[in-house]
Amino acid sequence: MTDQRIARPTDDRIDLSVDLGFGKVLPNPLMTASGCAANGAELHRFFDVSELGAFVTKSVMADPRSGRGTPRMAETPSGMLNSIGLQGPGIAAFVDTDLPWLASVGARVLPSIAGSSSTEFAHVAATLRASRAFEAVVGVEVNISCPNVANRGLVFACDPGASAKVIALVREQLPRDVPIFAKLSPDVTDITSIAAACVKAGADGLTMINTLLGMVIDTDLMRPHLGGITGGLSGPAIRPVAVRAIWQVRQAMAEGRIPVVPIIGVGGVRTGRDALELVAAGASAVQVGTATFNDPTAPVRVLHELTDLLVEKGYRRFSDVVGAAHGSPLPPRPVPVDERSRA
Amino acid sequence: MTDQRIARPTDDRIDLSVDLGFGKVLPNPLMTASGCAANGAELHRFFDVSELGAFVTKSVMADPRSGRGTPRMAETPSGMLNSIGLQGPGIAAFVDTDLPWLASVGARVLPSIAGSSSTEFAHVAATLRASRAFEAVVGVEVNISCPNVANRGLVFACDPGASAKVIALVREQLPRDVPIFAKLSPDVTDITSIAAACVKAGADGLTMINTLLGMVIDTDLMRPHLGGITGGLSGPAIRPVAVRAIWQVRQAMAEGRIPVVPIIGVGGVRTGRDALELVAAGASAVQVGTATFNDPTAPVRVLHELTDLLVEKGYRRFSDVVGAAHGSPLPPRPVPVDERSRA
Amino acid sequence: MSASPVRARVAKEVAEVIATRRVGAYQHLTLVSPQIAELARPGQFVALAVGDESSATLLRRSFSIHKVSPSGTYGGTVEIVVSAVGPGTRWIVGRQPHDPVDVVGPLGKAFPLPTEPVPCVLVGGGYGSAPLFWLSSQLRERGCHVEMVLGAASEDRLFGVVEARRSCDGVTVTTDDGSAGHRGWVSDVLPELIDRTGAGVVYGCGPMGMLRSITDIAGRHGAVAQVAVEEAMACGVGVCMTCVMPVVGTDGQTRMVRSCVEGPVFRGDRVRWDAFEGNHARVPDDAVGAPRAGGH
Amino acid sequence: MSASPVRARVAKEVAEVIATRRVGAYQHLTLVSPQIAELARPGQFVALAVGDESSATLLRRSFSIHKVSPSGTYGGTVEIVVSAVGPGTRWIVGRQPHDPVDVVGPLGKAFPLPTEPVPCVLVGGGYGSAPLFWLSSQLRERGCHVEMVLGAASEDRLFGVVEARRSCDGVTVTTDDGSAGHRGWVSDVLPELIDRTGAGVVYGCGPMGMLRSITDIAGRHGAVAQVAVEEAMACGVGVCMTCVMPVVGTDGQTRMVRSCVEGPVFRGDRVRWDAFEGNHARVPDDAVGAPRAGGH
Ligand SMILES: Cc1cc2nc3c(=O)[nH]c(=O)nc-3n(C[C@H](O)[C@H](O)[C@H](O)COP(=O)(O)OP(=O)(O)OC[C@H]3O[C@@H](n4cnc5c(N)ncnc54)[C@H](O)[C@@H]3O)c2cc1C
Ligand SMILES: Cc1cc2nc3c(=O)[nH]c(=O)nc-3n(C[C@H](O)[C@H](O)[C@H](O)COP(=O)(O)OP(=O)(O)OC[C@H]3O[C@@H](n4cnc5c(N)ncnc54)[C@H](O)[C@@H]3O)c2cc1C
Ligand SMILES: Cc1cc2nc3c(=O)[nH]c(=O)nc-3n(C[C@H](O)[C@H](O)[C@H](O)COP(=O)(O)O)c2cc1C
Ligand SMILES: Cc1cc2nc3c(=O)[nH]c(=O)nc-3n(C[C@H](O)[C@H](O)[C@H](O)COP(=O)(O)O)c2cc1C
Ligand code: FES
Ligand code: FES
Repeated sequence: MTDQRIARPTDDRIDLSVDLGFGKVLPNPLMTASGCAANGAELHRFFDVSELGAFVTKSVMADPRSGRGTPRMAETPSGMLNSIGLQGPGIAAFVDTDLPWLASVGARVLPSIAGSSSTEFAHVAATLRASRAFEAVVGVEVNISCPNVANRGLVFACDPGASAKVIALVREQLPRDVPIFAKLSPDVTDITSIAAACVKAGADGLTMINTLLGMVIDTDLMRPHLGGITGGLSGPAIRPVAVRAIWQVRQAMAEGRIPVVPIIGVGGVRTGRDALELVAAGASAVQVGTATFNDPTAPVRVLHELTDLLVEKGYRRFSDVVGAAHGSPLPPRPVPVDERSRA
Repeated sequence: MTDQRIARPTDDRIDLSVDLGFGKVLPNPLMTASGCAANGAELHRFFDVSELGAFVTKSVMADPRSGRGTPRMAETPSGMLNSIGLQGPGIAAFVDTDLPWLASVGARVLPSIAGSSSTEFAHVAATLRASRAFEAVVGVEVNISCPNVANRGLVFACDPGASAKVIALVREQLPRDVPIFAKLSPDVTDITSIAAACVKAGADGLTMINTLLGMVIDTDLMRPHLGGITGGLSGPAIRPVAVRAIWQVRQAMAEGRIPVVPIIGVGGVRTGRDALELVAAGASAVQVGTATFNDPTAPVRVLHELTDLLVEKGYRRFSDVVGAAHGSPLPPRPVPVDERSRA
Repeated sequence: MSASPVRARVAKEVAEVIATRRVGAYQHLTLVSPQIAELARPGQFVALAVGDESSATLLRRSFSIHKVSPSGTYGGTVEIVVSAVGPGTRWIVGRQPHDPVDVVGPLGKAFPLPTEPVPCVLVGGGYGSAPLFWLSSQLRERGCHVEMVLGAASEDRLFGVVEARRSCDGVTVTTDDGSAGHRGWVSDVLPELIDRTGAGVVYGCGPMGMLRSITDIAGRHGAVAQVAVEEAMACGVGVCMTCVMPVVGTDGQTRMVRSCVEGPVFRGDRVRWDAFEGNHARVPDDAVGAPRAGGH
Repeated sequence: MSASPVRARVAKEVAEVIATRRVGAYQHLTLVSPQIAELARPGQFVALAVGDESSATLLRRSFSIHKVSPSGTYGGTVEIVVSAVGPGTRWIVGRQPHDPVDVVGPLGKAFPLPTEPVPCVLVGGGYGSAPLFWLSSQLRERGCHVEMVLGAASEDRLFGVVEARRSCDGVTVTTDDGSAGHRGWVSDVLPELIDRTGAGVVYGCGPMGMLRSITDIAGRHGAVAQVAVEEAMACGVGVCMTCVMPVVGTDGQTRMVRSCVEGPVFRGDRVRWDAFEGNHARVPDDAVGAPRAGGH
């Protein structure tokens, strides 16, 4: 199957291509983050969404969902809290309208799917596979950071067993050459154990991190600010947590505790330099979420900033930079020592 | 035993006193955060440390410790990362020099103790108890967010069993009328289970939260920025996580899943309004940490701002505000509705 | 949220502040923003970034477009009227002439204009009047008789009384404290005004409580209400789903719709006012995809 | 970290910028800061807050005090010389006259002055020369013969060549690229200078690599080195333990000491230069409380 959507890298100064596995090669590592870019049409007014390595859609569930009441957001220092509650049109409308539109503009799509039970995840995956625009799909992101109704609402991604079950069921529904990415929550004692469970259950890659559970009190009204009481914390504030999670999982891969699979980094990326932090920690691709609310062109801007930064540093291949902070491969040439550095 | 250090509240517009239990009444709820105020002398140049409800000292271990190599800090959006590695003089020097000095200026002291094994914690507590300035101690904070050498360096606070063991041993070493506070880490899947284990093992209160595990990559050198690779994330960036943790534990207390004990809130407090968020979520006292680096007068400034805010809102007793966002007790009078609020 | 490929054009530009002046309790800013000035229609809004790259304030702030001049000496300008209520608006009112401000717009749907020259009443609460003068001119160009009601807590919080007299056929002022015009609320004077003018449409912009009562009164007096709402917005461009409100669609079904792209102007009688309480809005039980008992 | 109740006085004040001007690659700012101006001595530093309350940049930035004028027309002033290298310093160099800046100081220990009138050599690398002119005046008041060496990568990164000629008995300039003075490093000219002047003390301020070589050379040529170091600081006031360096105490033991309160000036031969590598410093194995194998 030759897929028109698998474009070749275009920057001739550096090879930015990213291999997601199974022949799915993206022209560059930049993506939108699920839930921070809707399903494409809105941002397409600001830039051509097919310029991105891939477009990640808002997590979609089986049925239409209204989401939570309002207020659904609160601004926090260098970040924000949201409690959308996975509002969406349901998978039928998604494959009918959103996916074909993304295909029509030439985007490579990484649909994000969600469920309140493992069978709901499987149903959503099966419907997706059966869709007429499925050829635009370069992989599927499985958002396991949502509440498991069968287990007192405990988030799937907080439990290795529940995570593995979802991943295994989704894996069964999708063609072997479509990689699936388990999207992990940072709100766990040991993220490497969840990562290991997902990979062992069939995840071809990992997306890290989803939001941190947080809360804001409205001190005028003296009650929780959000309609949903707690919400997800995102934005630059959480970047150090994302870098750490990526680093830990990549380290566990290096030590053989987790099979080696690509990591998609997400969390607090606002600039090319921020993206490079996640890449150097081990991410093969980078998503831009909350920063898009500050700057609707952020995903492409970050792509251009990252490209320029890597070219300036003398890299010729993006893949050489992935995980570079672990010591291998080493940066290609020494960094100029300025007045501030010692010795 | 009548203790000169247990001062009476001084603001006549509002009763700010806080009861830590066992007759230990603090004149107000503001404290320094461990490791963010050294042991008093440095900040005493900026304000009288006895003005605070209590002074929390840098976590002290059995022996002198050099801490980690440098760099030990990185600035992050609205926060910072640190990897000090519990540098300190050891408990003998602490009881010899630091504690007597704090006693001499009239401070009420909440020493923070740490250990790499539960027996080290017990030894530190025993040495503290035997000290000549022990009367200045209004309680002891047990920093269980440090690595347990016996358990592959896993942080005590990540494991209910290890946490309970430390607390039980420390509790045995200290007089019954000296409350002990377990300081919890937010880096766990379920903070209420750790809180429950600590209280059941004898903790008279809880301090929440310690730093989040994070990391920064130096993109000039393409390696981890900190000498210690990972570090603790603190500052306003993490406030929503602190508010959420306090809320969850307080809620578990309301539901009878954890015995009711006072909570000391810490995490990202920079202003009186920030402090009020933690209090409304359930904190009976508030510590100011990283904000002190921005403003060395921050702990007293926050006290004054909080006081003014509460007076303005019409409160007469600080204790009425604790946990108010849970719906009970209700704010004493309706808040003026301004143009922005919706009918 | 299903994708509709055809959407109004929108621009992101770094605008220069060329004038800023105090007007009562508000600050009136003029920004050189030629692309936005070119595209905008009354009822649309702009979203301004706050601070520089090292600002802790990530989210944009939204402001109704008060006026545009598509070609001035400096290039097209966009004017806004800002009430300083928090850190973001305080930063914005602190901008000086020549300072740059990052602006996205025009956003949202404009006020729909009647196809026939029907009489209209325009009601503005506080700075909510900002977009109405421009609307009034366009309505009068179409031959509509336009009367305006301006209401606020006190005189300093009224905006544009002089401009109203210039751009409308009649002006009524109300203040809660009686410091200007009638003492009371806009809802006290509105019924009589609709009846007297025979208004077919009542346009409103202001606090939610006011919009609700405008809707009620218009309905009872045979007019259609078109109201511009103000819901907390994280992105302003339709991608975050934070700004939703329960609104009844043409199929009679209630959905949580994005007020930034499907609003901010809604037909008043489509808004599920029953779901609002203080600054919270519930999801009505009969809304599409509403949580079911035992479900999500 | 044991508490020593007697400490130098320190102030926190909101200073007004009264002058700011470009000097080569640097910005020279004059701040009205009477309390700090009153208390400061050469070698001490000030810590400036960056941005307003909604700034994402929480930590203060440290700068050597270039000069103080305890009583000027505006009240006492403090001068600093800033190299814009990142967001914090960029914000500071962007301040305009009359802007307020929040300053804490004076911080740290000053350069110790000799009790006898011995010849001294002062070595400044880049903006590291900033505190040396003031030091020079005080040394000459005590009858010391003072010579200065200014070194930088290029001419625009030299600071104070003219001022040096005024305040010292001799001045030598070096640049890496030869754009001014001798082509080369300060370490190329220092040995001859110490020998010629018979210097008893070499004072240094600049990059760590330079301070290390000053220390080596001073030691080999019979002089004591007093160096002002620059270590990343979160608080500047002694409470956070981020700014530590391995330094040998009077008891011969190495400890990780806080450069903000026990420095920034250290006797060069007390600093454990062997522990530094790039911008990292290890804890030497023989340091007090160093991690043991199998321990922490
Ligand atoms: C479509 C629209 C048009 C508007 N037009 C105007 C106008 O013409 N003039 C004017 O002064 N104000 C207008 N507002 C309100 C203005 O956007 C808010 O007052 C402003 O965002 C508050 O920011 P702050 O940082 O000062 O306050 P804070 O309360 O600190 O803001 C915190 C967060 O809440 C959001 N927020 C708070 N209040 C509001 C609100 N009322 N509406 C939306 N978001 C809010 C902010 O965007 C921010 O993300 C409009 C809002 C919308 C949605
Ligand atoms: C005692 C002392 C005296 C100093 N005197 C001067 C002076 O006179 N003129 C001058 O231009 N600079 C001086 N510096 C260096 C100056 O403090 C840094 O260049 C500045 O903090 C960098 O901030 P930034 O936001 O621009 O850069 P960034 O690199 O973005 O800063 C990020 C973080 O690292 C810290 N940091 C980065 N570089 C340094 C450094 N070299 N030293 C200390 N902290 C650093 C910052 O404080 C901040 O917390 C001095 C530093 C110290 C410790
Ligand atoms: C408003 C909002 C909605 C989100 N919705 C989803 C979602 O539907 N599915 C998902 O996997 N993650 C969702 N996320 C999480 C983001 O995809 C991302 O993992 C997180 O925000 C961290 O990245 P950031 O800091 O760049 O935003 C959402 C985040 C925000 C802010
Ligand atoms: C530099 C630094 C050192 C710290 N050292 C300790 C410590 O020794 N013991 C401890 O319990 N917490 C320590 N903490 C954590 C703080 O006490 C506090 O829990 C955390 O920083 C969150 O609060 P904040 O956001 O107000 O700083 C340290 C924090 C910082 C920033
Ligand atoms: S504000 Fe983001 S969708 Fe409306
Ligand atoms: S900078 Fe905080 S102790 Fe030195």
